[in-house]
Amino acid sequence: MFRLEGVSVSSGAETVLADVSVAVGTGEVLAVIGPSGVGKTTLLDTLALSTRPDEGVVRFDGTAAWAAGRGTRLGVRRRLGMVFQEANLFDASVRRNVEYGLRVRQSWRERVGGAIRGRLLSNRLVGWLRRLRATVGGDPTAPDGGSAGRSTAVEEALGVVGMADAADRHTASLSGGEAQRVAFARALAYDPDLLLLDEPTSDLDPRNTAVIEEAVATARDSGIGVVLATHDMHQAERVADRVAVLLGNGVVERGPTAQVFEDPAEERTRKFVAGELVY
Amino acid sequence: MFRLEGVSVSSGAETVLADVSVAVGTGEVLAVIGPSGVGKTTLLDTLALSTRPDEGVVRFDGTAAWAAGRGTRLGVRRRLGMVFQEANLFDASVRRNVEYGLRVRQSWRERVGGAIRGRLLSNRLVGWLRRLRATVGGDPTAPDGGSAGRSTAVEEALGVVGMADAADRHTASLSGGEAQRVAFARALAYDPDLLLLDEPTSDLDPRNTAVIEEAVATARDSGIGVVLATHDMHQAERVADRVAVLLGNGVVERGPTAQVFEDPAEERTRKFVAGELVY
Amino acid sequence: SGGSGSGDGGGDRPGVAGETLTLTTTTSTDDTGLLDELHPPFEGMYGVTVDAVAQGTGAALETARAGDSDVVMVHARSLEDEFMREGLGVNRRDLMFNDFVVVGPESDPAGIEGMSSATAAFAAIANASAPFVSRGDNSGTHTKELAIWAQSSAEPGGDWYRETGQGMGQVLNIASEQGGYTLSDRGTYLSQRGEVDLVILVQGPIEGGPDTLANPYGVMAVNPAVHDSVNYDLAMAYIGYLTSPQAQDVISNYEANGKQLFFPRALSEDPDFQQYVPEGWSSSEGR
Amino acid sequence: MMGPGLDTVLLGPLLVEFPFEATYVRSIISVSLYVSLIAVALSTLVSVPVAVLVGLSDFRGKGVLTSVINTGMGFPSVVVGLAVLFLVSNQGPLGALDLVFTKEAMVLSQFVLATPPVTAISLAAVTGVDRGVRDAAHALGGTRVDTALVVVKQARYGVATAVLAGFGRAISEVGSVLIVGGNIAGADGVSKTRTLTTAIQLEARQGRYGTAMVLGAVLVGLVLVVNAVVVRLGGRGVGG
Amino acid sequence: MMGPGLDTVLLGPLLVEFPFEATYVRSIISVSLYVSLIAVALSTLVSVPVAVLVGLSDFRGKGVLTSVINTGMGFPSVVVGLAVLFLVSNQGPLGALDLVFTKEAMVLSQFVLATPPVTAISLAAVTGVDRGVRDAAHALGGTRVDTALVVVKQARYGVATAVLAGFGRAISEVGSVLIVGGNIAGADGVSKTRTLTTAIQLEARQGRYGTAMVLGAVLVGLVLVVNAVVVRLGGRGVGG
Ligand SMILES: Nc1ncnc2c1ncn2[C@@H]1O[C@H](COP(=O)(O)OP(=O)(O)OP(=O)(O)O)[C@@H](O)[C@H]1O
Ligand SMILES: Nc1ncnc2c1ncn2[C@@H]1O[C@H](COP(=O)(O)OP(=O)(O)OP(=O)(O)O)[C@@H](O)[C@H]1O
Ligand SMILES: [Mg+2]
Ligand SMILES: [Mg+2]
Repeated sequence: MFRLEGVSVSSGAETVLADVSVAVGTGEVLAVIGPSGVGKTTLLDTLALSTRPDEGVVRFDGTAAWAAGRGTRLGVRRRLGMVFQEANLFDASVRRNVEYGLRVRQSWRERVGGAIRGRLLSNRLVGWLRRLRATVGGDPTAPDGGSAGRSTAVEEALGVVGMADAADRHTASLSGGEAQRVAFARALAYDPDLLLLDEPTSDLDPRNTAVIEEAVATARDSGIGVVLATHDMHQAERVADRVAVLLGNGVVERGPTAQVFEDPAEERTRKFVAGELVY
Repeated sequence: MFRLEGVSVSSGAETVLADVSVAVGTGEVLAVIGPSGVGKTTLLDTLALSTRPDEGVVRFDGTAAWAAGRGTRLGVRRRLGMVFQEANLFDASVRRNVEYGLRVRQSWRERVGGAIRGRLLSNRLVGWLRRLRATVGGDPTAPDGGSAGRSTAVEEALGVVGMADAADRHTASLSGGEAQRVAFARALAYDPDLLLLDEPTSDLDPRNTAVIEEAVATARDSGIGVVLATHDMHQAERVADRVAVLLGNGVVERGPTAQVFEDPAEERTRKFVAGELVY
Repeated sequence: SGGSGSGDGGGDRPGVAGETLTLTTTTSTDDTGLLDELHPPFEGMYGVTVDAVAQGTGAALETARAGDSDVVMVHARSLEDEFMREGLGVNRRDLMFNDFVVVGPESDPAGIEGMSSATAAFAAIANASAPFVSRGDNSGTHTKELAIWAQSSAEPGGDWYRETGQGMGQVLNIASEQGGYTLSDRGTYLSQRGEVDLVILVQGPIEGGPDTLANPYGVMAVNPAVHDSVNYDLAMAYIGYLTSPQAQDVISNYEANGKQLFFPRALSEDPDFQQYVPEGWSSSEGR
Repeated sequence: MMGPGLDTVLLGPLLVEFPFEATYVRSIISVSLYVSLIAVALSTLVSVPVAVLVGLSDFRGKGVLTSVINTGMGFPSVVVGLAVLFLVSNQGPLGALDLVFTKEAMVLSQFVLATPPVTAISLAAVTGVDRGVRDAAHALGGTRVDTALVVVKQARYGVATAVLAGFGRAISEVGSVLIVGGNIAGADGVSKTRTLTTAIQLEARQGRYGTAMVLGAVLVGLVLVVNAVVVRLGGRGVGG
Repeated sequence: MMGPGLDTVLLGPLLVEFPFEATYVRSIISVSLYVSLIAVALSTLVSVPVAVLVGLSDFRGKGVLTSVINTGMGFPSVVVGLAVLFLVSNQGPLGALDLVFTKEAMVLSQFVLATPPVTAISLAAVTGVDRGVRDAAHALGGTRVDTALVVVKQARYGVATAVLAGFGRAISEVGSVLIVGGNIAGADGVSKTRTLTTAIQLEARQGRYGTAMVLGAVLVGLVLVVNAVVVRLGGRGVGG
């Protein structure tokens, strides 16, 4: 269970979020909707422990993250997958990007080994090392643990978004939508417990949007909690279990999806969803 | 009348567009739709003279732009307004961004004068200069030409997208949707003849989307040609006069909006619009 | 003589006031501060400026060779003679002298203290393989050092002999840090005595040591027949001033740390004097 | 070397009584600043356009050119000094201008030394500018100059660092200014071509380490002031 | 200084017959490379982490700290040389280590000189890294070290330029290595602490400009090779 409790965030002199509380459980999709500039991204950043709130508590399974030590927070972040509003891909190959989450979760020993196997050593040298390992008592045919597991997960995650063929391309050459799909694969690859999605299909055509939405549903069904910031009301209706509506500086309405869309408690919610809200 | 005639573009070894022709007249909105990575952005870049096609002609009112000199192309670019898929804002204030197009269309004399008045000189010094100008025979109360006209247009363009209050903010502090709206204002401010819009509402909520769509309609009605790359079929239906469907390496279907959406000649078009196309 | 009237300003100007004389000299001359005493009277006399450029001996002569200076003051007789022989200099005059001393650590591992012969002292240092720090830079001092080695029975070389290729001050520092011997001009040694752990072990002629350790300074004008851009008239005036009783007085009165650094030489009864004579001229026309 | 100050007893490496007359130090500082600032200003005028030109275009041999520019950062100052000396010397191609042992010759050699670092670092900064921003500057109707200005503005922090690196190199450099300038000061203690660095070297050569360090502190203080001013101006520029 | 080669007649400024024995030149090159490469390697190890640390955090006084780092680019080498000399001289705090006039002391002074430019330029490069990429590295589970590695990788072109600038400064510098190293060569022509720059300076002082230029060309060639290797490695790194 992941939650914000009475969180206030300001940037500069401006208050962005005031006394906001939201919670998302495992196996649940929470959609956060609201107009441009209301604070959806800020809310997700706060959940991701990237932004420290001025007031309030960010709680993960009961632990107040900012009151705990850096190690605890690292542990929390390691349970998160995040897709940013902008793709924010690293200037490297698609594979390196999608690997990133897995790589940083490995020990240095595994990482260095993987790097050497993957990049620096020629096949001949690898064979030589295998034989050496065999001589000193190991099993030369054993898979390379980390590295092999890594590449399987990477391929799988890229397969989900239809980008498996692009693994060796450099991110600079991706189209807007392709970049967004790679960013989704990157957040998925290491099997997080909480998925934070900031407008994950904003640059995608209907078919690719459906693919991402299916992936979200699958994640939810396998017990992953999802927070989805979106301006696409139809998308929220399609995938969310619950909806929180941000207006002004806080959550003006929350509840099961059907209720919020069909029978909102607030007139402002109805207007916003209908595209009529002038603020 | 702006057109691509038999244009082919490749990036690296890959052919992105092969033998593509499209045209957009004044006072007309052409929507370009197609799946992620098909080449919509590439097509817009080609129209904007940012990408030089391997083959084919980019023609503006009869002039082949790449066969003409650099000066001609600059003249063409000065008739264009472009909103990129990513906001691509300059690292400066919102006002400086929206001013950019106007500024580069001024003479150096006007620009330097405007910069001095706007930034370097204190009010006292400006007053002093005014008096000096009066003494040597000018009219001390005359408006500052360029600079004043500039700021009116900037304020107006920002007003259209509801960002007038943000003129003095730095672009780094904008939310995703705010940045997109500023980018739209930037393309609008200098009153172009052709507006190239690459997913201009991808990060916007329904209300802001409606605002942009209204602005597009107004532009069209005042004789501006618009090319709109979008993955939002509803948007295409709402604002486009004609639609071109990109699939594979080229335009598989084109025609009036209603015809393409309701009675497509190609089965693939129907499938794509319905979000069923697997490619 | 051959080059008269070819000075920088030409003969049509009323005087030399406002002109600049460029002097290249060695760092050791400049470092003593003597030039700052010598120049103001000359500058006042003619209303001119002297630009003193302190360089290595070789570089000072090279600059003059290129015609970038008007007059040279160095202390490396063999190089000066070569300069004159090549016809690059005119009117070399002996100016002053001081002397070299052999310095080393107080402990004096080679046991050279009080020796009256520099060659013997060098031989003893070589025999003891005691550290010896050489300028190694073809300066006047280095030239002298090599001449002494050549006269001595010993060969410089091996681990104990270190070439530094630096100025005298730095060499004294290195010798001090490494507990080594070196050959130094007296002026630099005196001005740095406070900072280094070195004592004079073999004196030069000023304090009764051997004449081999004398260090004469000469001054030469650059030949205007080679470089017509040099300010020959002013250079000659400068040499005339330096060798006058007035300047020679300044030299003999100049002290640092209470010690006289230079001894005038230009007014001796038998003044040393070289004149450049273009080839093919009869020797009687030389003056 | 100034008469009375000369024999001042040095109390310790940094606890020196300042042995110079104010005019002497002032004139040295002004020569240092004159030479370094002009040289760096000229370098900037050349380097930044070159960096933008190279950085924004793709051509065969760009890697080689970059290596050559980077190599310039390792030009030994003595060699540059000698090269400039050949140029301005009496018999050199610029001999007629009579530049040997003048501040102008020093500006020239400092210019040669400062230009490679300013260019290389600006190039790195310009290369880092987001491609999309460049495209925007171009597509929205900018000329090549407009685009270049936008790029330089985006890279302003890096470019400012480049200029400061060039300034640092110029003002701290001793090898070339010594050769082409000659370290000349009048007998009245007014510097003609003596800079802080050549004065420091002069003191160090004579073993007067204390005064050398004091002059060094003056130099470092000067650089700090210039840097603070540039950072200040740069900081103000961010908003615009 | 090398017996027979010494008196070789100079034919002209660049048309010299090379007057050195190969051992002499080889040993000088190896001292130059040893000192510069080790110093720059150490500088890089210190500078890049410092640059990342300063670049990625916000704190009061960051502007001042940046100015101070930039100021370091203007440290006069003679002063740095003197400071290191005090440190390592017999009476100095490190006197017991017997480092005066050794390559190790030269490494120390080169380290002091190279670190500010490497830090300042890396800092500029790191500062230019897109904020979103940093956030991604952090949010996707990276430790501070992981984030730093991502940032350095994004800024690799700038960081490489920083390292090359440091290398350029170290290998071309003459003031401090002369003071702390002493420019010592044995009578057999084997360099102990003589570098290419101090050898060049030695030739120049003697007016042997031609040989100075030849050694200068060797030095520039060396730098070019090192730069080409770094650019090559950097170029390969881009794909990964
Ligand atoms: N620099 C490049 N190098 C290689 N391939 C590139 C490069 N730029 C674009 N591409 C490829 O060209 C194709 C078209 O890209 P483009 O950006 O035009 O697509 P798009 O239709 O705009 O897609 P999206 O809807 O995802 O923005 C894509 O497959 C993309 O990967
Ligand atoms: N660094 C900053 N400095 C000042 N204001 C900021 C900063 N970052 C964000 N803001 C402001 O905070 C508010 C919330 O921004 P946020 O990005 O969370 O909005 P959002 O709901 O995600 O909007 P969008 O739908 O447009 O992405 C906006 O008004 C934005 O301008
Ligand atoms: Mg947002
Ligand atoms: Mg696109």
